[in-house]
Amino acid sequence: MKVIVDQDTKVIVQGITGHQGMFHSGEMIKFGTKVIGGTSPGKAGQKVNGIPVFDNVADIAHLEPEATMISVAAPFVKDAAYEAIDAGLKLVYILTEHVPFHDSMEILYNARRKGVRVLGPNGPGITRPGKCKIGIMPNTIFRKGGVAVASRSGTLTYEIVNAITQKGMGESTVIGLGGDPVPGMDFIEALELFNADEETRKIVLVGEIGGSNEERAAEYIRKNVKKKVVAYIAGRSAPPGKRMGHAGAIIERGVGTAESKIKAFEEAGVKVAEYPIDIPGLLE
Amino acid sequence: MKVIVDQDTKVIVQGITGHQGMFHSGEMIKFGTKVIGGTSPGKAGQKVNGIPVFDNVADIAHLEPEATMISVAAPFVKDAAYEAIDAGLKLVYILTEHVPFHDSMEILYNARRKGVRVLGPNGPGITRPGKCKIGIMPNTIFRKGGVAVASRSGTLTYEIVNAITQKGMGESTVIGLGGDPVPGMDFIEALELFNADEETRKIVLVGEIGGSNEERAAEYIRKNVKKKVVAYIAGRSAPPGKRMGHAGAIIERGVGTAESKIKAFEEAGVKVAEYPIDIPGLLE
Amino acid sequence: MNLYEYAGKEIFRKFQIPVPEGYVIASASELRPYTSPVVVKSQVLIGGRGKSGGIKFAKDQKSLESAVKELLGSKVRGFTVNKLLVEQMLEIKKEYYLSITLNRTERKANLIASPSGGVEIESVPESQIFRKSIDPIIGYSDFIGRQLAKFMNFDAELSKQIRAILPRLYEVFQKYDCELVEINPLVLNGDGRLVAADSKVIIDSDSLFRHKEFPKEDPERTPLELEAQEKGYSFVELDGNIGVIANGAGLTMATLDALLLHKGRPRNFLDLGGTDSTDIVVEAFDLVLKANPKVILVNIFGGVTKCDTVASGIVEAKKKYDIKRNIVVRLSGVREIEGREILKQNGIEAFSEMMPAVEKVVKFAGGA
Amino acid sequence: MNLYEYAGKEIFRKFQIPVPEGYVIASASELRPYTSPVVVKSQVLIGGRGKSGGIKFAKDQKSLESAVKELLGSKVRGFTVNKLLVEQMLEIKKEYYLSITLNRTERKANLIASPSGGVEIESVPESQIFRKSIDPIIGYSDFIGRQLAKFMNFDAELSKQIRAILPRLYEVFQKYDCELVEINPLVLNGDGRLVAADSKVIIDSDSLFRHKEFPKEDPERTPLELEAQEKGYSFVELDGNIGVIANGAGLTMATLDALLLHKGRPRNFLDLGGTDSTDIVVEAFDLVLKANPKVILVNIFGGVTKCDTVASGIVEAKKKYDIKRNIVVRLSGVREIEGREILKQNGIEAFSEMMPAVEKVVKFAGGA
Repeated sequence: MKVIVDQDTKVIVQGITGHQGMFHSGEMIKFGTKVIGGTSPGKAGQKVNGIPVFDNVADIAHLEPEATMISVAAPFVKDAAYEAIDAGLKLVYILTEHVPFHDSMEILYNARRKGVRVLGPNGPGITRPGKCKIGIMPNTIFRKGGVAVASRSGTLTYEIVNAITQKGMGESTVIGLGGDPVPGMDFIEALELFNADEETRKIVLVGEIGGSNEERAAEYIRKNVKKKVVAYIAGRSAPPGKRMGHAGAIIERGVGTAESKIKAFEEAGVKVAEYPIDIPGLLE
Repeated sequence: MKVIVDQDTKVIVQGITGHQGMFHSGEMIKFGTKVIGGTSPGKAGQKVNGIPVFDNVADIAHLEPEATMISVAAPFVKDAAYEAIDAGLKLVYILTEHVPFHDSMEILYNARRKGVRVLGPNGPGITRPGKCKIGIMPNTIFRKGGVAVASRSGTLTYEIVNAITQKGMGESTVIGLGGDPVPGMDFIEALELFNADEETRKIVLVGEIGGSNEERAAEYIRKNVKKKVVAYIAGRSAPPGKRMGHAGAIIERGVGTAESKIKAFEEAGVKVAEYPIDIPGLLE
Repeated sequence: MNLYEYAGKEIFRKFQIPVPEGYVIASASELRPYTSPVVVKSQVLIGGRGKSGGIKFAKDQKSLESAVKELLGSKVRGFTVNKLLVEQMLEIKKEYYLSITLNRTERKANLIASPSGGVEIESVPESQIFRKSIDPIIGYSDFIGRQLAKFMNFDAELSKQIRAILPRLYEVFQKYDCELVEINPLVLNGDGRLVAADSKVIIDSDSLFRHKEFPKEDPERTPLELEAQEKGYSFVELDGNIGVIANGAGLTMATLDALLLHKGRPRNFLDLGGTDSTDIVVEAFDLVLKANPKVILVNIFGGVTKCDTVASGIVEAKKKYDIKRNIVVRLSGVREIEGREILKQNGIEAFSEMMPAVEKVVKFAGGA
Repeated sequence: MNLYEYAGKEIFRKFQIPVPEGYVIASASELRPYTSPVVVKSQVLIGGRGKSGGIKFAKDQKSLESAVKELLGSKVRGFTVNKLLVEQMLEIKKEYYLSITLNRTERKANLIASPSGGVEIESVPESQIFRKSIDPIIGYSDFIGRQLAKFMNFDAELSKQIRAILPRLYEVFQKYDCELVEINPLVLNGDGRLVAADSKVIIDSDSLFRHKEFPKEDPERTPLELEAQEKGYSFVELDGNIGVIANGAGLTMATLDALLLHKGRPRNFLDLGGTDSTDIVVEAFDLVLKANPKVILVNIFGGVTKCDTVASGIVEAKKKYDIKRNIVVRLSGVREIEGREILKQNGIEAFSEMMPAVEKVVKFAGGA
């Protein structure tokens, strides 16, 4: 089943001539992703990793790209997203960090109007071993298999995926939701996809303190998901009110504490790992 | 088939204590429409034509209204429409004239996001003889039958419907699209409904000069509609650039002239009446 | 509502869209001493002012004074010149076209541009026109400007300039409820700057309740049209001899169409609107009589406006204004029998169908 | 970024949200002569100032002077008072609560209000709280204000006032990229006006590129946190004795969690971010050393940031800062073997798994 992307998904990179755009477009190609072009205004005609560079997304539209990775500076992310949506793309993945959340919110609601999915900002993207990678997850940690992962964290995802792979299991789809206050995708949307995907047999959710998405996900699992789900929650040790890197991880008024999330998951039959490394054990 | 509304549609009137709201809510009830309430801030507890008045649409939401007729002054139409959308209503009919088109445009696109249909502004509404009337069309001119009418004009619609009824035919659905530059519904949307409705056997379109909706409708008919369609175009005599009451009826640059519309219709096999009164004859 | 060039440019200036320096005068006494070459532009709401002699150039004090003297109070294509815009002369290197307007079929605003400006945009081939729909909710975003700049073949500097102008132009379009904002020509000046050499701004009249800064006047309308507008009627003067009173814009249009098809010539368009009151009818007669038609046709399909109300209004108007000319009436719809009875008692014959009434009035008017 | 009360009120004033008249002073010399009763409010970013003695009332010149003398330079709940807001005293008839904030689960802003203001809103029962999602595209519309006014049981006059305040408050929320705008209490004053007696405005730090008017300072942060922020690190001081350097916010959080579960006490949170450079690592050590922890734990999962780069950075830092205290390193992921080899050559042992590293560092720190 196609879970957001598959081996035929044509991908472009907005901001391909930047440091990140250059490096990760190369890594994505190595992974097998069909990167068909990139943009960088004023640099049409150049090539990056053998991929042609265009001034505008409209100039690549005839190649029928379906997804974009946006890697431009935060102040320009909104324009880049609207440019992609205007050109008819259906997946907008925003790699950029520090996008104002008012911008993310505007992008998200306008994308929804047009039937476009947003991933990020400030997340590692989506990886489907053997099919397609859009984003910045390290190529080497994956193996094709039946475990789907949705995570609010980046590095922690790699840690957990790596552990899964090293234990001889493999992944069907790994989605980094991003740690921002207004992410384009949340756990429930990921769960809907994983639940419907026949390649996915088990599910891992990597949550964080803050918000109540984990609690809502637990509720959804209780009602709808028969597949095995395990979870990890980062931020147990965070003192109330202190920021922990992700703006998403502020504890407000007792709602969204690690305790409340762990309790919700356990009540939904989801085992919660004490350490990231314990995840593969719980999956067995 | 339910064409936008049917005999079970629960309707409210926003601005029910105004002159228009009072009169037309009464007429709608006489026609058989299920008017279940109205709003007028600060007047909760009153009754108009036996219908209870509430302060806010939210206060009627428990009665599960599906459609609203908005009859408030033009500066307040946008707020009223958003109030209805927020309360979960699915049809917003705007009776009010002189709504700024920037407001109509904003309402329309936000309504679409939420799956809400807009009718008007500045149109006579929708009438389904024997089922439901929302709007201001005179009750007496209708008879249940198989002719569907979509019209950009008000009074002219009555004239034509009356002629159809007097010739012994009857109407399945009559929709007044409104004469404003940004109407909530256009001919194509009406044609889609009429085409799918098994009670509708013949279709009448009443157009006007200005815009190219008639031309697009003709194209749509050529491709999709097997039912008999006849048309009338008002404004043949309008000199270029002169306003004829409806802001919609400005002739710009030769596009949207009566000639171009008549030609488009005739090429699509749609007979165009010289006089409104000729419509029933063309239908036979 | 159309704004004069100078009023449009005042808005542009406020939104930091570059315009030439200049000032407006309504009399020669307001003229400032000559310092550098200027253009003197008649402020009339009609295109082709240049060709019609409404624009003059002055390179010294004397030619400036004579231009002002010549233009003020003159007529340009039928419009009296009451105000002049005196502006620094631009050193025109290139002329572009730029506008934002509503596309009614799309129900979206369109951004339109062309590297061939300064002429009638209709005559520019389609391949030379950049046209982009603006999403009504997202609004203008910079990528649109980049596409436009590329189409126009602008270098980096001009691209930067136009991309500063475009969001502001869209802001004007939105903030002032515009039907159209147009810059034709947008000039590439000798100093390398893009400057709006003209302005055409049309504001949606329905939005004037939130733009109180504009006087309720529309210079494109005749005095009688303005009076009618003030009184709440849709009214347009035409050049025939048959006065028309009808209800509903569509029916009124259909009435004019029917007259035309019968070789009648309407003197006006008057839509009574949807109010049920004799006063509305009486006042409508007042307006139509001021247009002095040979005959008057009243064509009513009774709904909200009831036929008996209209009939009473006609009788009252006939007495009040002592109308001798022929009045042909058609009443149909709600209370048509009562209406026709009222008229009959007052010696006015009323038809129930539209066509006989149209035929009769054309006959009275001497047509067909 | 948190704004001081006075800065929030300046914004309110600009957007015509009523605030008491007043002025800010940073020294006693700026105090204006007493004319009418005033409140002297310590400008510190912490709640409960009143209970902690940070707010004083003055009814004559003498008490005003002594209030200023007492408060300026004092500490309120640990925060030094550098500025005072001297404001006209309100005649409080009633106190309400009002705010707009982001609801992260809904991904929409929420408007929150309560007739029970002036207290901690958390302690108000749910039935006394009005909460309404604001559609991100439609924004605030008057019907929301009407619903709110009804909930608050406002009469027509107060309804009018609050419905003038609400769109402006939402405008502030939008224009300043706020996470929160809060008025607590919103006071019904003796003169019948609603007045914002306090302000709490939190601006999204990520948006500061378009709000250049605000200094890049966050008074809630320690000097070391500010230094780290300036250098681009996510850094939070905590009160333990184990310095932490990790990459990625989630992994860093998980590292702290693991330390805690092993009864270790982290001294800080430091996320290296996603840049692959030895300098970033060296500078991170500089920051952590300034916090003076007993031991340091480096926990890296190599991806964009490669393990050998980090290893080289550690070696460089150890030399540069002559670090004697224990450094425990865990390297895994991209180039982990190369990284561990570099460290080994420099006498630093590196783990490939996280748990043994955590256990070891806790032991060094004297915990568990």
